Amino acid sequence: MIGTLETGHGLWSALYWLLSLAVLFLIAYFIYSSGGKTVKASGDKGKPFLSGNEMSKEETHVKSSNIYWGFTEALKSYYTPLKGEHTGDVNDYVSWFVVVLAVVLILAGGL
Amino acid sequence: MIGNLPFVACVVLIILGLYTLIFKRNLIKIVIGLNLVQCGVNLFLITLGYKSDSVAPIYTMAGKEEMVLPTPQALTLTSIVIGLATTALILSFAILIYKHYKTADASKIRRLRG
Amino acid sequence: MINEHLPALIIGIPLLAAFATPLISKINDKLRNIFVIGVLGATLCLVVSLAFNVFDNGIFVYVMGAKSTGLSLPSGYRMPIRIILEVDGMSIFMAIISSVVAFFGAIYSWAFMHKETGKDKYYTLLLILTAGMFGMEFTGDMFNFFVFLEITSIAACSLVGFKIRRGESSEAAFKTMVLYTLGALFVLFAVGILYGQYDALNIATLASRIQYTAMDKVALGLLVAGLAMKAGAVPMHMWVPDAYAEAPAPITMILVANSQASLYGIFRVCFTLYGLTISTHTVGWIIIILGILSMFIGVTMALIQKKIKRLMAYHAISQTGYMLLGVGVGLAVLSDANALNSYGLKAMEGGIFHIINHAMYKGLLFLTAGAVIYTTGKRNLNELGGLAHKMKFTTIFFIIGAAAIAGLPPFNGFASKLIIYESVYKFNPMLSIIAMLVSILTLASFVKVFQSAFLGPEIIKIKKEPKTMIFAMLCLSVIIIAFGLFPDIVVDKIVAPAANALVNSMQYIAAILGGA
Amino acid sequence: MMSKIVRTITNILYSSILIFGFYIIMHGHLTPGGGFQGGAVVASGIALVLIAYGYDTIKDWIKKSNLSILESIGGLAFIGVAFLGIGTTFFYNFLANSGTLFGNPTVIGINPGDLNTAGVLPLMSWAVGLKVLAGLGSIVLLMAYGIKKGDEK
Repeated sequence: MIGTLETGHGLWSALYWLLSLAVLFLIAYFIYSSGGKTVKASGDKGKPFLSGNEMSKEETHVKSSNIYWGFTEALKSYYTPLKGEHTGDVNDYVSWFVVVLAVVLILAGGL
Repeated sequence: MIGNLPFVACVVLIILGLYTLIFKRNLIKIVIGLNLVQCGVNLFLITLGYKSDSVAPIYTMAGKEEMVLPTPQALTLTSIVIGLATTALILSFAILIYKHYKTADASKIRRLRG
Repeated sequence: MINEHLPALIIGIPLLAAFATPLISKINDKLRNIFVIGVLGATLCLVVSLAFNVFDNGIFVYVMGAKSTGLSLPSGYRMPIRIILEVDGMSIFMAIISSVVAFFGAIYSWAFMHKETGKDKYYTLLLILTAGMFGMEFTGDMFNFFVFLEITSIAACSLVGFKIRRGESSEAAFKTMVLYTLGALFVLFAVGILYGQYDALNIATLASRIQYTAMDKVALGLLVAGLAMKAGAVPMHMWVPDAYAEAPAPITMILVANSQASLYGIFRVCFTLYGLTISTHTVGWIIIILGILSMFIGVTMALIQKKIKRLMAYHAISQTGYMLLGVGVGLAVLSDANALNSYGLKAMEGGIFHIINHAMYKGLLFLTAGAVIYTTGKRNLNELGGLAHKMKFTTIFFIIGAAAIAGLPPFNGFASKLIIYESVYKFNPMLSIIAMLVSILTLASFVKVFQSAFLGPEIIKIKKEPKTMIFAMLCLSVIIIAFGLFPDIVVDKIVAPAANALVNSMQYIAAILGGA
Repeated sequence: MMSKIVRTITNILYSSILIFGFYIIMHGHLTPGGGFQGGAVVASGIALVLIAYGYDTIKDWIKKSNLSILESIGGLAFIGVAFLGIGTTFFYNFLANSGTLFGNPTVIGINPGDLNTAGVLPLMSWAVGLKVLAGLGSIVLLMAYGIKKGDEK
C-alpha cells in the first residue's frame, strides 16, 4: 500500500493516521453538538480571569523570556555553566576546536 | 634525522599558530596565527615532494637528472592562493569590526554570545 | 550528448553564471534576478536528470579533460591522474538538497534583498556557494574536496557578513571564518598525510590502498574533527548561532545545506575512504557521542534563547545530532553483517532521510523568521507579538515547519525520527530515549516561539510579506507535506540508494579502478 | 602621499613591475609562475602606486568598477575556455597539438622553449592573470578606502 513506511520495528502510514484522526474528530464533534446550546459567553463570563487585576490588552501578552521561567530556574545548576561556556570569544571557539581535535585524535588513534 | 627537520619545523609552526589563535587577543594577531598554521601545512606539503639530487620539473631544462614530482608543489600553490583569499577576507572583516566596535580586542568583541 | 556531461555542467553552469552576474547587473536588476533564478532552476533540472541516470545506471564517473568522459584509467596507467567527478547515490542525494535549497533561496531573495545595495555581489556569492556545494558532493578527489570546501567557506562567510552596516554581522563572519579556515587547514594537513603515504589523491585509489597505519589514524582524526566543526557538532558549534542568526534569511537556509555538505564529507571519509580498514566501532561511537552532545546541548540552549533566528540556529545544531546519531549507529555496526542488516542500515536510512527533511523544514523555518524580521524589523522575541493577525500565510507555514521539526505526525520529521528511534533502540535503548527527550524539548521551544511571536494581541505595526517570499515558503511547505504523507516513496527511491552507496564502498572503488 | 623620493622611484619602477608581471603570466606554461603569480606581481605594482600617491590621488586613475568588470571577464574566460572543450570533456585541451593557436607540438629535450605550445593553458593563464590582478588590485584599493573612511569618523 502506498504511503506505508517500514521503520525497522513496525510500520508507519500517515494516511491511516489522518483517517483515524478524522474519525476521532467526527466522534468529538458528535459529542460537542449533542451538548446544551443555552450557555452564552457574553459579559464578564467570557473574559479571561487575571487574578482580579485590570490590565490593558497589550499587557496580557506573555513575553518570551517569561515562558519556561520555572524550567530554567529549576535547572539553574545546569544552565549557569553552560551559558558561561558560550562566551562569544573567538579564542574560546578555537580552544574548543583544539580540545575536540585532541580527544578525537586520542580516541581514533586507539591510545 | 636532518632530513626530518622540515617536518619538525612544520609541526612547530602549527603549534605556534594554534598558540597565537588561543592566547592572543588582537584581531590582527589572530589572523597572523591562522597564517602561521597555514605556513606549517604548506611547508608540510612542499616537504613531501622534496627529493634530494633532483631538478625542478621544468620541461625545457630536462637533463639527465631526475625531476621532482610537481603535484605537491601544485597543491601548495593552490593552498597559497586560497590562503591569500581567506586572509584578505578576514582582514576586511577585521577592519569592519574595528570601525563598528572601536577596538581590536577579541575579548571585547562579544555582542553575540549565550 | 548532454547526458554524458551532467556532473561537469552542474558545477560549471553556476560558476559561469556567477562571473556573468556582475556584468548582467550593469544592464538591469530585474534581468539579473531572472537570470540567477533561471540558472538555478536549470541546475535543479540537470540535477534531477542526473539523479534518474544514477539511480538507473549506478555510479556516474566523469573525468575532467580526458579524451572521453568515462576514461578514468588510460591504457598503461594503474591509477587515475586526472580530477575525477564520481557521483553515487549519496552524492546525488546531497546535490538534490543543495539545488532545491539554492533555487528557493534565490526566489526568496528577490523581495527579501530588495532594499539592499551590492546585490550583484550577493548573487555572485550565492551562485559560487551553490557551485562549491555541488563540487564538494560530486568530487572523487581529496584535494579537490578541500578546494571546494574553501570555496564554500569563503562564499559563505562573505554572505554572513553581507550587511556591513551591522557590527554583529562582521563579528559573526570573522569568528566563522577563523574556524572555517582552521578546520579546512587541518583537512588539508590530513590530505597531505594521505598523499605522502599512498601517492594518490583520488578517493577510490586511496581507499583501495589504505592500510590504517598510525599516520592514517591521525589523518582520520583531523578529517573528522575539521569536518564535524563545519557541520556544527557540539562543542565546536559556537559559530553556528552567530553565523546563522546574522546571515540574511535565504543565506541561512543555504548555510544549513552547506553544513550538511560537510556532514556528507564525514560520511564519505568514514565509509568510503577508510571503510575497508577502519575500526568502525570506535569511530562510530565518536560520531554517536558528538551526535548525542549536539542534540542535547543544542536543544537546551535553544530553550533559553531570546532572538528568533538564534533559537532556530541552536535547533539546527540539535537536528544535526540526529543525523550523526543515525549514521553513526550504522558505522558502529558496519563490520557486523547481522546487526547491519537487522537495524544498522535502517538507522542510516533514518539519519540520511533526516538530512533532507531537516534541510526542508529548517529552511522553511528560517524563511518564516526572515519574513518576521522583514515585516517587523525586530529580531528579539520579547518585542514581538500578535503577528498571526496580519501575517496569516507566514503563521501557517511556521506551524507546518514547527510541527515537522518537533516530529509531530503526519509531517516528514516524524517519519525520519521514528526510523531513528526504532532502529537505534535495538542498538542502545539509552540513545533512543535521549533522542525522544530532545524531540519533546524541541516542541516545547517552538511552542514558546509560536506563543510569543504569533499569538497574543497586536502590539507592533507590521507590513505585509511580499509574494515571492510567500511563494518560496509555500513550495517548501508542499514538499514537507508530500514527504510526510508518502515517506515510503522518498525512502525507497532516494534514501535507500544513498545508504547503500555508503555501505558498499567496493562499488565506489570499482567504478574507478575496474573490478579490483 | 609619500615623499618625492618614493614617488620618483615609483615612477621608474612601476612600468617594469607591470611588464615583469605580464611576462610571468605569458610564460606560465614554460617557466615557473603563471596566471596567479603574474597577476599578484601586477597587483603589487598597483599597491606600490597606491602607497606612493595615496588613495585620494589614485582613485581617479584606477576605477573600481572597471576592475570589477575585468575580474568578471577573467572568470568568464577561464570557465568559458573549459566549456569550449565540452565537445570532448569539460576542461579538455582542444588546442594542444592542433597546429593552430598555441598548437605546436612540444619539443622534448633541452631547448629554449616555444611560446606557441600547450594549447589552452596560456589562455587560462591569461584569464587567471586578469582575474587575479583585478581582484587583488580591488582588494588593495577597497582596504585603503575602508581604512580611510574609518579615520574620518
